[in-house]
Amino acid sequence: MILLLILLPVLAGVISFFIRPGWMLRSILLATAGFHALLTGGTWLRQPASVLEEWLFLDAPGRLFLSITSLLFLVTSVYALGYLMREDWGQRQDFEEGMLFTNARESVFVCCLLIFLGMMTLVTVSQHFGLLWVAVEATTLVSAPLIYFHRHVRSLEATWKYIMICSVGIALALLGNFFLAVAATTATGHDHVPLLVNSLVNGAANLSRPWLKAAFIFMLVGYGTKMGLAPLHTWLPDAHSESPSVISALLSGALLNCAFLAILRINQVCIAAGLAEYGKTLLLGFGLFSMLVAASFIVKQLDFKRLLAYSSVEHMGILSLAVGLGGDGVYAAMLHAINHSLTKAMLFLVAGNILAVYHSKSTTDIRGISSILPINGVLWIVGFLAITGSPPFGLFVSELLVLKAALDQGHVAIAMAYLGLLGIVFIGMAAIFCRMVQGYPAELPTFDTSQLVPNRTVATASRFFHESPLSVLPPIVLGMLVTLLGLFIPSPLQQTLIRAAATVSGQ
Amino acid sequence: MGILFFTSLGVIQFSGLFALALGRQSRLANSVGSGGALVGALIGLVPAVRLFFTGQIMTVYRPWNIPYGSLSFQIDALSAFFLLPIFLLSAVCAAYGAQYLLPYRETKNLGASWFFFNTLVVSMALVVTARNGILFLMTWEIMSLASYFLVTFEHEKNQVQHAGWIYLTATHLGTACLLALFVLLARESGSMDFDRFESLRFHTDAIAGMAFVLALIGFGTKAGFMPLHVWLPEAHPAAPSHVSALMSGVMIKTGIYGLVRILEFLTFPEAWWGGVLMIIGLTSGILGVLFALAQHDLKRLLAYHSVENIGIIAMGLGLGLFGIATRHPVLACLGFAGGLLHVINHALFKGLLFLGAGAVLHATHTRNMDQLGGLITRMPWTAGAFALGSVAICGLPPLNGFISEFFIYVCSYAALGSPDISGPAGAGIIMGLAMIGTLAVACFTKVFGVVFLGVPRTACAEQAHESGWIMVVSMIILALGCVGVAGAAPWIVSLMNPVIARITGFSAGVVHGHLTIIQQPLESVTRISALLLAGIAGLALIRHRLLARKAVAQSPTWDCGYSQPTARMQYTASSYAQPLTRMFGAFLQTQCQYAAPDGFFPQAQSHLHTHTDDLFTRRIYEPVFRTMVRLLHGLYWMQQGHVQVYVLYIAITLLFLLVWTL
Amino acid sequence: MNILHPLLNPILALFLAPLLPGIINRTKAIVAGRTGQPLLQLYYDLFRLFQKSAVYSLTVSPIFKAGPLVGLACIVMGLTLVPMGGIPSLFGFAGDLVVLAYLMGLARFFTVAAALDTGSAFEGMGASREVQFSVLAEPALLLGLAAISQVGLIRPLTALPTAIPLESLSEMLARLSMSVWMADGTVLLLTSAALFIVMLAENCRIPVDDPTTHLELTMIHEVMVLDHSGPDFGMILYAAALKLWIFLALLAGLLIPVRTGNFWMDGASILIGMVVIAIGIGVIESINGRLRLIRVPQLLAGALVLSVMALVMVLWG
Amino acid sequence: MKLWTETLIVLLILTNLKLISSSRLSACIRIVAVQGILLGVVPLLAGQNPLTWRIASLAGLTMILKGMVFPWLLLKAMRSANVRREMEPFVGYSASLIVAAGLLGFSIWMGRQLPMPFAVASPLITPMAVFTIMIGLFAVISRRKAVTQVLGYLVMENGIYAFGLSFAQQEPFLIELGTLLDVFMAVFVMGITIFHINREFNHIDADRLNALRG
Repeated sequence: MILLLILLPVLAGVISFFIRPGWMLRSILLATAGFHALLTGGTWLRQPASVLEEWLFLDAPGRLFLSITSLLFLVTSVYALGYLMREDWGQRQDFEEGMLFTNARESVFVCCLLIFLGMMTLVTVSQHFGLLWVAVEATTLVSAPLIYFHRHVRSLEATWKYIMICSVGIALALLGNFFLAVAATTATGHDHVPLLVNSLVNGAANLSRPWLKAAFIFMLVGYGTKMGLAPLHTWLPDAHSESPSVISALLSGALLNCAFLAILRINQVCIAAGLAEYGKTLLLGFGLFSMLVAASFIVKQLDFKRLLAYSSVEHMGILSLAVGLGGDGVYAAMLHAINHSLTKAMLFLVAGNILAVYHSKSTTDIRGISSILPINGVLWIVGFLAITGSPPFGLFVSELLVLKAALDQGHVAIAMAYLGLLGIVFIGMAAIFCRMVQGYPAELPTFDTSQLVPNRTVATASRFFHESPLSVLPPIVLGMLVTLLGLFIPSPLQQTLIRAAATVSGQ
Repeated sequence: MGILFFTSLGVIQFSGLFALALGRQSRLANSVGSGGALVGALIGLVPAVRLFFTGQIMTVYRPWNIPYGSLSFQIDALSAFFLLPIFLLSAVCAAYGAQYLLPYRETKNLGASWFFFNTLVVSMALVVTARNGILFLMTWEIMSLASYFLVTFEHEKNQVQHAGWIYLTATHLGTACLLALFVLLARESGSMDFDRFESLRFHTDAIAGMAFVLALIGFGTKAGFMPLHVWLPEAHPAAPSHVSALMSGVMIKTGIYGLVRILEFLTFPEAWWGGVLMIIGLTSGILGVLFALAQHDLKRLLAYHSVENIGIIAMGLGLGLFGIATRHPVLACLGFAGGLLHVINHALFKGLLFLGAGAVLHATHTRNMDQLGGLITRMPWTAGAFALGSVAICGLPPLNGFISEFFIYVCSYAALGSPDISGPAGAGIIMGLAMIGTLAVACFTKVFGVVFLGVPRTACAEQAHESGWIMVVSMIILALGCVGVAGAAPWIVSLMNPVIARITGFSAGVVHGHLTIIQQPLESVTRISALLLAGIAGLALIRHRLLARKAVAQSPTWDCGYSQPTARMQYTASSYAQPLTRMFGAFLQTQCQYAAPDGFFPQAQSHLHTHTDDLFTRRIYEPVFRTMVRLLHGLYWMQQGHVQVYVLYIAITLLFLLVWTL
Repeated sequence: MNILHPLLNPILALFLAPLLPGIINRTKAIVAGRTGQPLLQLYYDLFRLFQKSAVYSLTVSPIFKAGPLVGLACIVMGLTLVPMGGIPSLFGFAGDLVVLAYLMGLARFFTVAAALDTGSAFEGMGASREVQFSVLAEPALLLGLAAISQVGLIRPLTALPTAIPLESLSEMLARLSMSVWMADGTVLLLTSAALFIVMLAENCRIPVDDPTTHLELTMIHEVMVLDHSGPDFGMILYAAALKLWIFLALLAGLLIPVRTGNFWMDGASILIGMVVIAIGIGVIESINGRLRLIRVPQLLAGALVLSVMALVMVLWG
Repeated sequence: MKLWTETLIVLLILTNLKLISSSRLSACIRIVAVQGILLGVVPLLAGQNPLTWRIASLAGLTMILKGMVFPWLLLKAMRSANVRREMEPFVGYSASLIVAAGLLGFSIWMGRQLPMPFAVASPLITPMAVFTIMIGLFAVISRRKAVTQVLGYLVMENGIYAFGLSFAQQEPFLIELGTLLDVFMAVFVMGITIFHINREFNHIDADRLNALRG
């Protein structure tokens, strides 16, 4: 079952590389996504057996992150359906700099997307650090063409930075793996503990402390680069702002979590080896610094997709902080990961819709979304409220629990900094989001002029912008899920969350 | 009892949803939304009122699949005391709003507006009944958000957008403190349930003090304690008037509720708590009314008056805290009773005044008082109701505002006799209250005089007309409420026994014993009020007799011989307030733009324009925010676009961590 | 004490109040060496005014007509709360001093509203000044009374008094016997000075306001009632006289420490005191000029400071 | 054995120093090729285990990929981009050497902080690997051309790989192979990107790719 989960998207991806007709590609995409989601759902009913000598095993945190990934992929692939159908495959003009560009081939897009899914699945089920590393590296490589889908200079620049920075980061993580291997080698130099999470946790007492510490640093920095912890996050705003919104949603919602999972795994080993305090300090530091950096870039941010990317940095910071705090914080981190993924994906999808109509990413120029795109306007505001942790959305609960963890552990200064930074982010985002939604656009977006009748007035303009179901339903579904999580956490999920928290905090 | 309560909430919420679903069918959505709110709120009044007669506390507890959450509600005396104005004012504002919003039916989505209005009502009711920290915070924040969307009803105006942002920011920062507060309480008690908080006895003063300060900031932001009040003068003018009335009348009182509820958990208050609250009360009261005096915008002025009245409430609560801390149960009972009674009174007259302001706005399309005048002949009902509200808000007898201030006065005079710190506190409050009272008189004679009396200054005032009957009836109901509370004052005291007992933790008998002290004076006040009204009637009769057989002449106003008086020569709001604004110029810092007439026959138009910004916004918040933005932008160098630099960050991080930890 | 005794003050006031302005004016005339108005001039004026018809401005509303009624009714009700030294007031109760001050506030509200109703710039000007001065006068009044309420109390030495007394004006004033004066004389003098200034301001006397001036630009109270005529104006004048009575009665109660318990003796001493104070006002008016408007708040602030000092002395002295 | 190992280590360090002090790109690529071949020798020398077919094949594959395929790919990219020299790097060549000396010191410090828990061929292997990684990072940071940055990345990978081959041989083959494959893919993807950059911008100056900021 686990193998099927991985191989299904990979194979589908490989097949789709050789297919030309758009409709076939789209149906492969959707079918794979659906089937993958079904399989993932199946893992909730029946625990899949471990395969490859326990290298692949779906434990509670893995299942949690796999489910997020699979769900997001399904939702975004429905959105991608509409997106790909809408996309103009010929040469067209870039709206920012006015140059001509084309898209990558649709088959390349679908192929990479599906392999991307396969690799993320692999990350979630890998119990072996080496394999985990391979999977994370593979996600970087397959997502690069996705970011460079619109073939223009800015996306190219973003792709280059993405590859360069993430590769360097991942290389460091590899060194971390080797350090871990050294740490796991016994004094004779011949016998060693296999690099499986469970084996390492069980044999933690025999691990060499300095090497484990070094391994943790390298993995933290390495995977932290991928996860987007400041100051290693620098690729994130570029890649998110220049890639198609579907991809941004997946990067933010699924990929970052995968890197987070990798950090959790090594942290788990550290805790077992008695280095809990050491790991906590680093995670706390990274968490707070990420929040600070994100906050300072969110305030008066001029590009709303970059804004969302910085918001991801902020939330990765919260996740790191929460795990660093321990106690309730670990549970909160698990819950927060779900909530953040759903909300951020929703926001990116809505951002895609806004971008498609306004042809601008400027937070200062866009006005009156609610007057011409009423559903998207509502979704944009809902997303804003959800991502900033307002009730009744899920992030409220998880962010509150993080605060509780901080105060329970007696970290008053951290709690204050956390609240203060959340407050700054809220203020900054409120200023931007509300202004975007409210009022009327200064001039109507002129993209599909055929849909507009002459003498249109601003007040009646909404009738001429069609909000297609494929573009608004996916974010609506995500929004409803995140609202539901704020009001009620279903029992199976609750149990998995608790077990996941127990696993990653080494109990 | 619980069923009735939840039925009422259900009716309100579902009618809101239904109105939302009706969406563009504005007229229908309008009726459904407001009708549902009206009916639901009236139903909701029943359990609240019944509690005072039966004394039966309603409790509902359900587990909730949210960490530390439980669906736990309770209507006790304190909740019921706040539910009364919430439901009453909601019902009145809903009815009023139905007519008020009709002109917007073409341009606005009224369904959405009513959805948020009804959500606001429901969330307020839930806030004052929630018995679990998570539940409380959720309903609290939903209340804030619903009111935010109501404030931004006319979101196409830049000013409204700005006001909305300020409100959202303020309320969110306040909530942040509340999060910390509840988490702190949960840490001490091990649960988020209020019942567990109650069993908590804070022996560590530091923790209790911290909780008090957090509550003060968190709830104070919503209530509008100075200097946390800055959102009020922005949000209230921006919101539609029935919403302003509801927000100013009851929503900000949920802040008072929260504070009082938290005080109930913190059993052993210290004297400095009372001192802080009292100083806040004095500051809010005096500065609130001063800033009100300097305003030209009718609704902004009323918003500042909310700050003032919250200040009066804070003084009452501060005295109450003093009383508990220094073991003077009389002070505790009278202080809390006065503060809480003022909550209801303020809800009534401020609701009335905002509805009146709305009627004026509806009729003249301007909030600038200097463009109005003479409306009393055009809108007699509105003018009458507004006059009554003005007298009430000034705290003058024979209306309800006086009753609560009387409590606080009596309490302060009583405090004078005590040898400890309560004495000076009482003296401070007497002086503050006296000053607030006279300033309020100055302010409301200005409002009433400039808006309703004299002759119209502009065409928009000239063409004004009386509002629709629903709006008028709504105002009259609130006006009757003001009179009713004043008339029933001696009986209301006994109704407040359980409320005060709940807060102070004294037994009902003790509270009753202390509150009866004021029973007899209140009866006297009522008697004097009645005699006063009779006296006025008698004098009117006498004058009528005296003038009966004589020819009563009419002539233009005596203008000291000037031959061609125009309406523009009347005293304006600004000129009326000028002596006082100059006297307190150090606080108000009114900015003045003045172009003097030049030469014997001035050609260029001369003009004078004064503007009084909020002192705290201008001197504290704006500089602080600017500094924050500048500091945060200090990190902009991080993201300059050079991939080499980005890799350098990775290298530096790595080296730093290695050197630091290895 | 006889149940009828408390009626003394209201009844005397209703009949004798118009005499007080007469006394002041006579004093001023004598000091200035003029013949002056007759002592009973105000009675004649009132009589004439009540006989006359009224002229109303074209712009006014019922508020204008309500102004004098409310003003007079409030002052009359105020009378029932004022004791004459040791003789209790008619309706005294704990906290009645607040009601007294606020009744005057209500009267002010309606007088000012009536002034604004005419739409005249001059009346607006007067109204504006009236409310400005009251902002300082009223705290001075209430704090001064607060100081009195603490004079002569047996203050508990323990930190926890079992009951804190709530008193009426009558009880407060009844306590001010000679012995109390001996003990707390400074406090009472300070308070009296403060109340005296408040009285001057509230009753539009020099140096705050000049009731005899005819320059509208400088007037305060008189300018507010420019448009009232006939019975309305009569009521206003009568109310003003009653208000003066109230303040004089309070001041006399404060300054004359005759508390024999004998009704006639106490009453007479207070009455004499009132006449003396009225003569004093006349003398002050003769030898002082009206202050510039901008200086008036300073005078009133001075009164406020006096009250605060009195209170501080009585609380910590 | 130790002699050979240490000779190899010194050679690797020297290649690193040479790399950051030369301005001609083709020379740099050649140095990296030499480093790749030297790296292929590491598993043959550093391991304690007897030579197995696994290690031999790994060594062969390393030599082929790192010593031939990558340099060839890069040379091709360089030619197509028509760049010959690294002009005005952020850090000059002499300064680079000083920095390199500092990094060498750091690497030796780190080697001392992390003593091997078991017997090894030479205590200098860890410092050498760390130094190579640091030089790689330094090249990425201090050089302008995209090609040079890829070179830097490759050197960094070489360092990691050297470490892995020396000490982590117990780890299954899959990891090593996977590592190699990944590096291969990375370079491949980077090469493609450089090709695109060259096409879109007519230059491959990575530092001029700075439109996205803030």
